[in-house]
Amino acid sequence: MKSRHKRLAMIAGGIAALGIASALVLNAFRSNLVFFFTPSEIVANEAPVGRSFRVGGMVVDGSVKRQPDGVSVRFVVTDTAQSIPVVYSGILPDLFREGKGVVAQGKLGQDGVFQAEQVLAKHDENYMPPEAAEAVERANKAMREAHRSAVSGSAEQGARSE
Amino acid sequence: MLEANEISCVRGNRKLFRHLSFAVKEGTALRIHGANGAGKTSLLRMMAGLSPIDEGRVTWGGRTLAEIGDDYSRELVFVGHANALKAYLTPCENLRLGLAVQGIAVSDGAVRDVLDEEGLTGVADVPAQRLSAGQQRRVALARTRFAASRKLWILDEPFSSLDDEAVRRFSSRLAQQVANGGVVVYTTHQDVEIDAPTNYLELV
Amino acid sequence: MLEANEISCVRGNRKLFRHLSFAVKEGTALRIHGANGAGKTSLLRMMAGLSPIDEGRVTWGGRTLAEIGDDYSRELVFVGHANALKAYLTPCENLRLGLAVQGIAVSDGAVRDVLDEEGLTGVADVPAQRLSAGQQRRVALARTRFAASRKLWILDEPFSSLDDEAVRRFSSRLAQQVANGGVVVYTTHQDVEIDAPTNYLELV
Amino acid sequence: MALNIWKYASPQTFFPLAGRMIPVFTVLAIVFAVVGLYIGFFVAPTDFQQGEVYRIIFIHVPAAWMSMFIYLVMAFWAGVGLTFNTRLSSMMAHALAPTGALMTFIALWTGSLWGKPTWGTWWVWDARLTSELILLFLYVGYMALAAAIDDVRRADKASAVLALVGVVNVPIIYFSVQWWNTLHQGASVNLTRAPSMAASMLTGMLLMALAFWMYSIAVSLLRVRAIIRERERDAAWLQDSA
Amino acid sequence: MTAGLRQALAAVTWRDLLLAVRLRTDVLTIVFFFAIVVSLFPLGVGADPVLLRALGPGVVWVAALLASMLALGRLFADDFADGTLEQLVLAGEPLPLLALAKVFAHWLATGLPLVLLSPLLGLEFGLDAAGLWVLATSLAIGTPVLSLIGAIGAALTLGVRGGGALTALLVLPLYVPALIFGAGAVVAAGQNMQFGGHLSVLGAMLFAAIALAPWAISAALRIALE
Amino acid sequence: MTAGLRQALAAVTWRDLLLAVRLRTDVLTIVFFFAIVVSLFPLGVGADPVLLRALGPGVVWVAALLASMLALGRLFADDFADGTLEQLVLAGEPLPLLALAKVFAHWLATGLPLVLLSPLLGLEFGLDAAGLWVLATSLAIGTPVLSLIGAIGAALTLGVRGGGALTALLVLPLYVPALIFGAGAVVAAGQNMQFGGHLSVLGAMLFAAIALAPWAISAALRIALE
Ligand code: HEM
Ligand SMILES: Nc1ncnc2c1ncn2[C@@H]1O[C@H](COP(=O)(O)OP(=O)(O)OP(=O)(O)O)[C@@H](O)[C@H]1O
Ligand SMILES: Nc1ncnc2c1ncn2[C@@H]1O[C@H](COP(=O)(O)OP(=O)(O)OP(=O)(O)O)[C@@H](O)[C@H]1O
Ligand SMILES: [Mg+2]
Ligand SMILES: [Mg+2]
Repeated sequence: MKSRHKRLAMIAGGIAALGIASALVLNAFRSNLVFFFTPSEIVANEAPVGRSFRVGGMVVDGSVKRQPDGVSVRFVVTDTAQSIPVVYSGILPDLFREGKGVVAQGKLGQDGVFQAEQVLAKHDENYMPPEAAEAVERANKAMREAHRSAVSGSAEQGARSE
Repeated sequence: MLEANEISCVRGNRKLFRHLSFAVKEGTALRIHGANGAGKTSLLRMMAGLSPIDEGRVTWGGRTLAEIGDDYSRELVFVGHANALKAYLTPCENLRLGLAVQGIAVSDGAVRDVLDEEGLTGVADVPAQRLSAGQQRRVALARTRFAASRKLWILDEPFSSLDDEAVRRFSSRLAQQVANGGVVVYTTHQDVEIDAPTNYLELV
Repeated sequence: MLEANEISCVRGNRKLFRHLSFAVKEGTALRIHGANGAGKTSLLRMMAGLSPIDEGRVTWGGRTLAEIGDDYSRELVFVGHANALKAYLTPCENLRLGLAVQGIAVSDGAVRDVLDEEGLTGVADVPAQRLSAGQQRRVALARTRFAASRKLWILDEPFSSLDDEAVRRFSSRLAQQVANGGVVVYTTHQDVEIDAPTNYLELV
Repeated sequence: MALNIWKYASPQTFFPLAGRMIPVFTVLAIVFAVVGLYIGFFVAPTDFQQGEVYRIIFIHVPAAWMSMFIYLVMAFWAGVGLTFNTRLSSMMAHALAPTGALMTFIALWTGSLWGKPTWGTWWVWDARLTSELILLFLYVGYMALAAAIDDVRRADKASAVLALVGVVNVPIIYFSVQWWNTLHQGASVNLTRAPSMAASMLTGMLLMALAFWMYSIAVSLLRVRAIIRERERDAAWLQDSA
Repeated sequence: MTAGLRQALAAVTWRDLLLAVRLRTDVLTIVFFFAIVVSLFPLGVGADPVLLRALGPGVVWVAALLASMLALGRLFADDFADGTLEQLVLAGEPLPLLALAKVFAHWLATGLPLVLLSPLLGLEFGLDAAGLWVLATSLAIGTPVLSLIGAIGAALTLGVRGGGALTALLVLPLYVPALIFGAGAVVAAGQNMQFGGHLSVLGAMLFAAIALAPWAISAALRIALE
Repeated sequence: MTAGLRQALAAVTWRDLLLAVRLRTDVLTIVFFFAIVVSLFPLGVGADPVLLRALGPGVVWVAALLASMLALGRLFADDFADGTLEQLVLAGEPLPLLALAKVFAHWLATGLPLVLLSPLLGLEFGLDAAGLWVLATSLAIGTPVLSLIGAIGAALTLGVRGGGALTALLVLPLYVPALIFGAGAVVAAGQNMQFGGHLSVLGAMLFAAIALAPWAISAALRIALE
């Protein structure tokens, strides 16, 4: 074999290896790679017990309650299909609002209540003045109502687009 | 056979040589002369394909080194200032594995025979690290014993550290290689002449 | 002045030399001959106090090396196979700091003058790493220029890699040092003679 | 820009050209920055969810974009220098690195400044943030390697190999928010769909991005000139003495 | 594959393995370092068992990463200093493949022992059987990735002063993804969760590294010799 | 102290500092290595803030230990390879003092920057002001100890074929107390407890090391040259 042929063979081998690599990556994206769970997954017992992980979802409207001790708060996080109660004691971020995205890090208690050590606000990629936001919100609400009656909740969808 | 065409070499801010051209035919040797720091080592490394040739070109059998690619190395024996011995392997292992990497398969027996002839009988199984400077050089040069079929030998100060007898032995081997149609390019500061048609190149 | 008394040297399972005795007087040189691997380097390192002397004894001015201790080093210049240059310092810095470590204070100007005389003008401020083999050897030998007052010079193959002119220059410096009452012990495989009263020691 | 450089591939001819280009890009950078900042801080409305804090966007996003873009350009020039042995390309790559590192640092810094009020934390170890931090380390590694090798040609080539190896990181940064669920928001500006951003906000942000871009070109050219001056001085010195 | 190439690859691998056997204490040092770093943590952090169980995968992986980085020092430096590297470049066979053979030998000598030792060290942190198994598997896939990436750094810093630390600076950022997915797999296994995805990504990295790293290594080696 | 000795010590120190300055990237590299290793841990261990706060002191100390160990690799190796070490031994001045000067220069170049950087890295793990201050102080006392002990190891590994494992065996047990008391002081400060005792012990180690290590180093250097 001439050195040129060897080089070609090597390149072919390299490309084959890269092909395998891509296949493996595609395979991997079918599973959860970060310790981030939606309420649906937690309800389906897919989340770890006794270890710290993250929950992501939307804070349910009207669910935020200061606890009697004055420091902790209790609220419910939903992915529109399922929801999970969360307790947290500490300072909430400014952007923590009902109806908005949130990411909480902590452990799931035996009682099914998520004990958060850290609560982070997650916002979406929309930037607009408040007036526009209101208009959009009104439109969305109408849409969501329609949607909810049509499809009875696809958990993944909810989590990803929140 | 080996031709250099208008090559130049710059190191740091020094131009070592400029527009250097020469040709070596089959069956001749080229001895490169020059004071310390003249650029002999730099030139040899360029011809071996180790350093890039920024200006001008070097050809072997009419094709540039880049065109020939890896196949050029298979016509070449290069012995540099460094001996290319692994300190913790014995001369025997060093030779056998070193040659195998270069695509030359040799048996253990053949290697031992050659080491005997090179006066290294007693130390064939001592880690190379323990050998004296001259013994190490002998092992490095012993590689050439298995490479008679390779056309081009490039040797940087092959005789350094060798004692008189070893110098005599190796220089007559070089003469023989040239007589068989090889091309030998070498430098040395020592007063050794090879008994073969020789061109001289003086670097200043 | 320097005397060896019945010293032996064993390396691995080889006895390099046994019951070796010799004496070198002030104002003479000792040249050690021997084939590759005969034990020249080993002997020089023993005399410099770098390797322990297992059998027999070496004395300087009548006292053994152990008795003299560190003061022995202050009468000594040793140049081994290695050049003792820091690759990233320039020849100028290498010389000045290297000499200071040995207790010899020299000015930058003096160093530059010497480098000029050794033909290293252009590279006095280039990292030593970049110098050619011979240029590096020259810098290593330039240390001796500031050590004329030291009585004992031990040199292992000082002429290796040097070009003819440098060999001539350094061998006449050795002759001068001997003429001034110094003791020079050296080895070389090259065909160089020092113009000074010389004893020969043949290791076999 | 690429065309110009091919034509002016030798340092000698590029040097004066760069000298003439610098003022142009400097002026452009200033103009875009002034207009962009004006729009950003006086014209663009308050955001419906973040309020005023969101205005960090006018620094953060341009810096984040440039940090990735400069890396790609740097790797490109490094690769050209490696394969075609053109001196100027390697110099371009070296000149870009500090600016790229600066942009990365600004993105990280403004990002965490922004994260505190919005997310509620300075830092989380998620994919976007981590890969951006790796980008900073790659820039630093590139510069350290180039500086550690005293032979210029070797330094050029060795650092080029590193720059090319590091390219895999850039798509990871960019797509990390899609591939993994992270705190960092997804793209607001996307070529495949309409921007999810009010027009005046978007205008301000794009103008600032242009300003950062022009600035990067200007300082890189300045640095290329410095590099050329330093490397060619040796040649001039050689000609004088030879 | 031609006979000459096969023979050259075998010789390269065999020579390095022979040297590793000759210098077995070097290999032991790496393993020892790995064990010590892992065991230092409980000392530096305190002995809370819950804390330790949470730390385990991360610490073992970080230690493996540091050990494999430490081992890089020897990969090309000796060959560079003694002239063997010149002869390798002049072997007349494709340098990327020869480099791959060297990395393979290096991994056999310094990576594999870490893999074999890891379950023992995992025990120190109270990992369960499944966790230990996944730890070893993730390291078995991950350490070759580390060796391949590290070899690029080692080759780039040949002959450069500050070699060791500079290598670390170049290589550690590139190690990060392997670390995240490797340790992630073990953590997932510890929670009885899917870890296949993590291992898939590691595997992808391995194949990508095999495809790409040899070219970078061989380019870097040639540059070092210029 | 004679003039000759003073001059020799100054020359040894100055030469090594000059070498460090010649390639200032060297120092930067050690510092970056330190920073990167510290930042790796959160990646391997996970982002749990409570866990991170507990880890902080231990991680920073272990990273400093590794960085200073990595930096030691070349302390004598270059001198050994290029023949400078022979000349040092033949300097005619007490070798323990010359060795001490070398270690001092080495610490100035590679240890001190770690000390100065440590508060910044401590911030990453959420240490408070008192913790940061104690962290820096403990490293300021501790890193010279590491350098001195490490230098013994560096000297022993020269030449001796299997030096590696022996060194690790010899040096690491001596590193461990420094780690325990160093990290311990920081942990204590974090809990508003007395940390003076820990620092005193560290100080005692420093003086003991200054008194004893130079002899061990110089003996090891002589053995290496034989
Ligand atoms: C240290 C923390 C942060 C880092 C390292 C970081 C990094 C980046 C990077 C690399 C990009 C460019 C990639 C892209 O265009 O998609 C980016 C874009 C962006 N970032 Fe960040 N970021 C950080 C924090 C934040 C925070 C806290 C916010 C807002 C609350 C934010 C908002 C944005 C926005 C709006 C974009 C533009 C997205 C687009 O339109 O493409 N970032 N960031
Ligand atoms: N960065 C640099 N700056 C200045 N000069 C340099 C630089 N790098 C190399 N050089 C010079 O290039 C030359 C290289 O010479 P080379 O090693 O080829 O010489 P040589 O003819 O083999 O000498 P010797 O007979 O001593 O072996 C030396 O003169 C050296 O000083
Ligand atoms: N462990 C060992 N086993 C066997 N032989 C050994 C061992 N260590 C050293 N030797 C031998 O000891 C000798 C040392 O020789 P030395 O270096 O003193 O020779 P030299 O006379 O300086 O030779 P040269 O002219 O080649 O420099 C060599 O012959 C070497 O093979
Ligand atoms: Mg030469
Ligand atoms: Mg000798």
